[in-house]
Amino acid sequence: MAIFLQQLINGIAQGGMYALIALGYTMVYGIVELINFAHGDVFTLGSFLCIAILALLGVSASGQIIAGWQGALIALLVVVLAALLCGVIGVLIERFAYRRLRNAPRLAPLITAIGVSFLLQGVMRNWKGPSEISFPQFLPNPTFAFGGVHIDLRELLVVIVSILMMVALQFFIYNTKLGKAMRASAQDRDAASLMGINVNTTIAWTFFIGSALAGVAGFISGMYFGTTMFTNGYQAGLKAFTAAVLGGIGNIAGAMLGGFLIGIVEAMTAQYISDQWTNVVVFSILVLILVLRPSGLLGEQLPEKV
Amino acid sequence: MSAVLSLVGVETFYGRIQALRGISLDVRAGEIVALIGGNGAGKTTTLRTISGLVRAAHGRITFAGDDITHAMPDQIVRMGIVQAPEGRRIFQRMTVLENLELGAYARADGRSVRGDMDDVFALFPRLAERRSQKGGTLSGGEQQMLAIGRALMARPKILLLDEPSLGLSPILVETIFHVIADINKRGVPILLIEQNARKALQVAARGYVLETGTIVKEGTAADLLADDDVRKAYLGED
Amino acid sequence: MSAPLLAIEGLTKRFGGLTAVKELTMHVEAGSISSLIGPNGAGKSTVFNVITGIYVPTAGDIKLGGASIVGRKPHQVAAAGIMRTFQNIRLFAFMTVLENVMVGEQTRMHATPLDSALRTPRAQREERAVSERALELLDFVGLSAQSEQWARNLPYGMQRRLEIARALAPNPRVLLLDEPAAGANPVEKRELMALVRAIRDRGVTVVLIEHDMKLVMGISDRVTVLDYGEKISEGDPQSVRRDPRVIEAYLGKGA
Amino acid sequence: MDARVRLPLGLGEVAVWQALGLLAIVALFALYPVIDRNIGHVSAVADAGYFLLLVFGLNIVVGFAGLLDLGYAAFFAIGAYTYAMVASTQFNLHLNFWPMLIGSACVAALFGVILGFPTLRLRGDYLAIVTLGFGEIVPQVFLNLDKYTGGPNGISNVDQPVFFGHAFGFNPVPYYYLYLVVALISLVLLNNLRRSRLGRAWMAIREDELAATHMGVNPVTTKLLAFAMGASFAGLAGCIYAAKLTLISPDEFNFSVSVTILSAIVLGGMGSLLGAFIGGLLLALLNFMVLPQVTNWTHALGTALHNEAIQNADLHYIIYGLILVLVMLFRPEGLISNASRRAELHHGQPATSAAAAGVE
Amino acid sequence: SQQSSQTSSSTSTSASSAATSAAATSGTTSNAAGGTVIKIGVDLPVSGADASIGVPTQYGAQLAVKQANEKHLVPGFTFEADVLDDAVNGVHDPAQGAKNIQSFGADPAVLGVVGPFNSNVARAEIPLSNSLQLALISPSNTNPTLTKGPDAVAMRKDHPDQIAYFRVCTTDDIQGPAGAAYEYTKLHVKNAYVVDDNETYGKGVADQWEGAFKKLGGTSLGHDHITKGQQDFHALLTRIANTHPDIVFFGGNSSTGGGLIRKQMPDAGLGSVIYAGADGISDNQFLQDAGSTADNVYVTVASVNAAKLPAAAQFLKDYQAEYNQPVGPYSANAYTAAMVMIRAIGEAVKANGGKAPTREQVLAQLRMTKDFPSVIGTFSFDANGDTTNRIISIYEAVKGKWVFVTQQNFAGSP
Ligand SMILES: Nc1ncnc2c1ncn2[C@@H]1O[C@H](COP(=O)(O)OP(=O)(O)OP(=O)(O)O)[C@@H](O)[C@H]1O
Ligand SMILES: Nc1ncnc2c1ncn2[C@@H]1O[C@H](COP(=O)(O)OP(=O)(O)OP(=O)(O)O)[C@@H](O)[C@H]1O
Ligand SMILES: [Mg+2]
Ligand SMILES: [Mg+2]
Repeated sequence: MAIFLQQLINGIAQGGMYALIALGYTMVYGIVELINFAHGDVFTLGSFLCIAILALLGVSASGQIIAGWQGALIALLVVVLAALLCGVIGVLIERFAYRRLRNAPRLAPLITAIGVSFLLQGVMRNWKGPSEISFPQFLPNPTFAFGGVHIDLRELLVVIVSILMMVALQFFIYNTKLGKAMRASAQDRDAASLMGINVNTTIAWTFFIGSALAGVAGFISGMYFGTTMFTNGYQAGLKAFTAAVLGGIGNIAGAMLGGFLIGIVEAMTAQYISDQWTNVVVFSILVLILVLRPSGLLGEQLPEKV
Repeated sequence: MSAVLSLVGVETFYGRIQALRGISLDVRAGEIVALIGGNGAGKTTTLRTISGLVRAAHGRITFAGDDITHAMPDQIVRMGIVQAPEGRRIFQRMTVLENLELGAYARADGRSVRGDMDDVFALFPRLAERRSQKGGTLSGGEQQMLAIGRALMARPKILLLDEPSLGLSPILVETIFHVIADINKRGVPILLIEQNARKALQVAARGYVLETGTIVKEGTAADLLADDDVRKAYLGED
Repeated sequence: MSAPLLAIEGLTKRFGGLTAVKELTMHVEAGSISSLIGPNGAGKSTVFNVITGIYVPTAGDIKLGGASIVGRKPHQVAAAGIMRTFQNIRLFAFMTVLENVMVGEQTRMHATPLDSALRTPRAQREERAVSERALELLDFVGLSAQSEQWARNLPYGMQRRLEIARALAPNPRVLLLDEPAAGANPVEKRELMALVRAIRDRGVTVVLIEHDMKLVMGISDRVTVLDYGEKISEGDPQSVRRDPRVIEAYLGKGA
Repeated sequence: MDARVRLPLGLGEVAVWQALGLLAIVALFALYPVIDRNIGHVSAVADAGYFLLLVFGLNIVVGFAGLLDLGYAAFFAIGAYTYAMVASTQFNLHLNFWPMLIGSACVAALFGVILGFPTLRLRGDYLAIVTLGFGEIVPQVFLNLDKYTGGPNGISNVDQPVFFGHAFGFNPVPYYYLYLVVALISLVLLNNLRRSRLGRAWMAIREDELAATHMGVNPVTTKLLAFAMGASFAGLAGCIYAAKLTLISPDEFNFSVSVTILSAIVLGGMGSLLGAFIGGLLLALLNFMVLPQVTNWTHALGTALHNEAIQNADLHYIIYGLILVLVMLFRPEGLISNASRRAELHHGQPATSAAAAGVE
Repeated sequence: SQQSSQTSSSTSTSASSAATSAAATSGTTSNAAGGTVIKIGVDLPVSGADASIGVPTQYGAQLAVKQANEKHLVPGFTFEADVLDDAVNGVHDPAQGAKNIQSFGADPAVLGVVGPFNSNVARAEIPLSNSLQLALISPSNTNPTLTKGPDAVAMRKDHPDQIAYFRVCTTDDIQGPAGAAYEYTKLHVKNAYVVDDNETYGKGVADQWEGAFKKLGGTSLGHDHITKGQQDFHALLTRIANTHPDIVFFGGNSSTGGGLIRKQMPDAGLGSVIYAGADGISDNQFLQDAGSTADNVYVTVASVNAAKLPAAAQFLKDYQAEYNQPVGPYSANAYTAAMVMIRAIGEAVKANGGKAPTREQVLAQLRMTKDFPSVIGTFSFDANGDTTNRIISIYEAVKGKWVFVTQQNFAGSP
């Protein structure tokens, strides 16, 4: 039982990671119906930027621990800066790589997204080299044990941040004017502009928020794993994207649910089957769920009305 | 009376296809202007050009003295030029209520939105019954009502209507034309596109006839109703 | 009286709590033009959607030539001989006008994928026959000059006619037209009336949803009126037009 | 400019300049191994052959039928493993190459149907993600079932073809001509298909599935045929690939392979056969010949200049990414496409928003 | 290389036509090259993620070529390193490797190739190099099946008796058991959990280690394979922790998770458990990734302790001076591979009366390599093309550094 609970915690922590990235995916997808393949790389870039910002602040990978409010302050500063930078980068990507293609055939922006993904990977590769790079572990990481089960601060952080982000995003999309503008732009851009919505600005905001979330995820992931690498965004992005689809693309809570589900399935597979089958099991469950619910777990299924 | 909205020599292209070949028209304060013409004449394109959804390649569009030729669609809406577009274009995955709320998106006065919504429901009781149904599952006519209601929610300074009676039952067609007259009585000028040219010219003060991107006739509604060519081509009389 | 070609018996369709169609019974005689009218949201399109297999009826039966077609998939309904047009035009936008019509002939064709890939003489013969017939149909609806254009580039009125040609392609027994005259001006409406009559004269039974009373009254052999999903009146155009319930719910005093 | 010629084999009508270009290209292809005596280059160009077959196959699924498949490499893997398992020391079966060419195509097609089945109800990007899932599952299964597939080692010593007593060996030239012949035959068959009953059914499904079914198109068989036929090309490609390399291993069939094939289709022009051909060829040459050189050049340059930054630079990803982005930005409809479509795409708003999507 | 074309075309195998078409151009090429340039092909993954290990390896080979020229090791000839990348889209690719060998084969000036790095690339290249009779010396392939057993024989089907593939590092059937023996007997661990990266090398060495460990009397509590690209090992480690091992053995590379697993072990309560691996994690990358957890870690390296050889010290200095960075784990091997190649070419030139030798002549010399003194120790090639230098060194990670523990010579073992 303890082992099951422990794996559940492992799964939820890893799932929270996926969920955080998935939120950005689902957000962008929900608004522009684009599988933003570059999103995973923006996430990795977020980690890279955090490392650079920490270096500027004099925090290096040497393993020094900065406890108390100072550590918290630094963490906050780094997260905010990384989120802002990633947000801006997201906006730039949209402006230069996607905007021109809004009315192009659907697959054209998909291919530019893949191109941008390669481009970002190339930039990161040349910036920090081709191997794993260390992420400074400057926060203390106390462990809390309950019975045979333990959870540490980093794991708590992942879960709490991802849930907070989801709630905030959900509130934002459904209860603010900009959120409504986003949903309207998602469904019919021309009609949205006829409502007085500035579609370009709205989409730019979407990318800003989605990419800023990737920046936050980049920080959390760096703290959690302690390393990062220029190709990390690929695998993480893939899983996050799967999470988003599993939950129902465009659905914020769904992305969250999908992320946790995948994380838990991975952990349970590693425990009760074998680590090498995790991807097979995850994707098989994905297929199964989509066969039963073609619009994902929480995705709304609009009946065809003709 | 001076023109509120005026188009001078407007030309619009879709790629290499020229849809408008130099359109000049005016809508003056407080009047209903009908725009009639056959399929593909360029009526819709004219409205899309005014709203900034497509760009005029040549010519000038002014509203209340301001040049809006190069303004963005959302700016144009904020100035009070509101359109109920062809094909309804309602937000499919949003409820009737949300659609109406979005109609009021550009309005600064948030307070009176509720009241206006009640007015719309009074106009189209059917919408009230369907208020939390998703737009995409409404019947064709219900969607049309929603599109018009949504435009009214913006409290337009000028209203552009693209075939508002399309797909409506005979009773509702009557209602719609009453609504159009009502709105106009409150001082809102209206540019109206209708296939039902007779009805349109009956409520309108003036009209323009569009053929293949050019205005071939203009005049008072009464003159046009009496015009032989118009009667033959658009009123279906022999 | 001969058995009706298309018989709708006690049809009910509910969407969640909403009953869109309620115990509708409607018989369509072979070779007739029938109209289905009623206020917006009365359930007319829903009836078409149930007939063509988009929705499974909540209750009731639909028979074509005596055989029930309930539960069949849309393509099976098409193969059985019922074709339709859509209230919101649904053409194959990036296919040519001719190809659009040729898609309509799917159910009449026999070429196997292997025939097609190898262009066997049989496949070539069939292909030629089908395209000739498609051209003939385009000529029939007055679109032969546009046959090589992309469907999406046609003006609205032509798109409507193309939809009709496409639906006629397999020589259906029944043609369902959902508001074919929407967006047409009076002149075009008159042309459309002539077209619908000509279709009937080709031996196709027509069921029409339409809000234009002049058109409906002008060409229908029989009119059925729905309101809130229920049949409130039925009969020849004259009697329906005078039915006070119809006037109140649908036509209005002005009509 | 406007003069047009009718091509043989039912390939349709093209402008004179296009026909001349085509002729020159065909001649170039026929003579290439004679012109370029570098066996490595010939080998790379021959490998463009398997890539082209993959592009043709995926073009059926994505270009013709509009089903976005992000895991197409799975069928390539299935084709390659099929041949490698029955024509090597793995089970000591050593079946003959030529019947297995068809055999691999059939096995892949069968899997096309099996994997296509669960996707039938799925729309748009849900379909994409499920296929992507298959693309992840299949190589992983080959990797994990090491008793049958050699696991991470893959299967080596795959038999090479013998043509009327003439062994292909490691010489890329016969493979080159084999690919050329298969590709040309495919091109003709595909062109026939595209303008047939089935081809129109695919396109109708692509444009509007609901309307298509009401016109009598059976969505199930139509889609499954697209998956099966698309997969069969991957099976062919996999079989020749395994024979030419004499080795297969599970990591050659990853997502980036699927993505590269897809990019080639979109780059060339969705749904256009000529586009698929050109896009496939260009991307294959870029990936197999040009980009592998780029790294060497930068390294050499850096070493020559004693500049560590240049020496350690890796422009591979950057160049590849830029090419994808720029081509799409300036030719969103692909290199080869219908002129009328291009005009609209750059300007007007589509009449219905769904119509804008190549894939719904 | 005139003669090279003759011998090539005289081979009656299936490769003959390939070789012939290459030979047809060889006359002009070799004249244009002046007959004095001899190329040594270098085939390694030098882009993408593999570059971190591929590029320093490439530099090792290039340094050898440079020094050979400076020292005029083969009078009358200058050497050139011709580098080809075998990575496609950033991942080492067997097909690309095969193409590269064919490219080298078509260039008559290329008399031998240093490479490849990865075992699956080797599988694609060995049959080709054998068919073309073009010498191939790998700096890093340790998978035993490449040279031994039925698989290896099948790969040499064109010239079964004429070995063309060599390697300067010993094989995992030596390395794995050597590590197992050390850890079992010296570290007194009895219960092991084995993890590998499910790649040719990683799984191979893990299997060898596990087999030997069990033979010695140890218990294997489990053997898991991780998934490519995996970053989170908490679930796996929780499962491992539940079996209470004394040692976790990892078969794989730092780039496939070697350091990350170690780093996450304390999270699962495995912080004090011994961690062991082979040469794949014997690099600085591992130390960096594992950070403060890089303690209690033991690795085997399939070569002598370079610090004990004066030649090696000089090599390290030269490398640092030339490339301004520390050597990679396989730089010295690549350097050695190129040097042994150059030596063989030199001998072949001598045997050929000062004229450029054929590839066969170079191969003949390589097969005869005996007691070659190199920066990784003195070695010969055995009948399979394997090095006789079967010295395994054991290193321990101490305070962020690899510290040499011991070394053992397995010469004479099978
Ligand atoms: N997105 C587009 N791309 C290309 N051509 C277009 C586009 N939209 C409209 N057109 C063309 O422009 C011309 C004018 O079309 P428009 O829609 O303005 O006509 P309309 O008068 O509104 O016709 P209708 O009565 O059918 O609504 C037509 O020839 C039409 O085919
Ligand atoms: N899929 C659905 N889900 C929920 N409600 C639906 C659905 N389809 C139709 N309805 C509702 O059922 C009722 C009947 O719709 P239907 O489209 O059949 O009307 P109609 O008679 O064709 O009207 P119109 O003349 O306006 O086209 C409407 O009130 C509509 O909102
Ligand atoms: Mg219009
Ligand atoms: Mg309807």
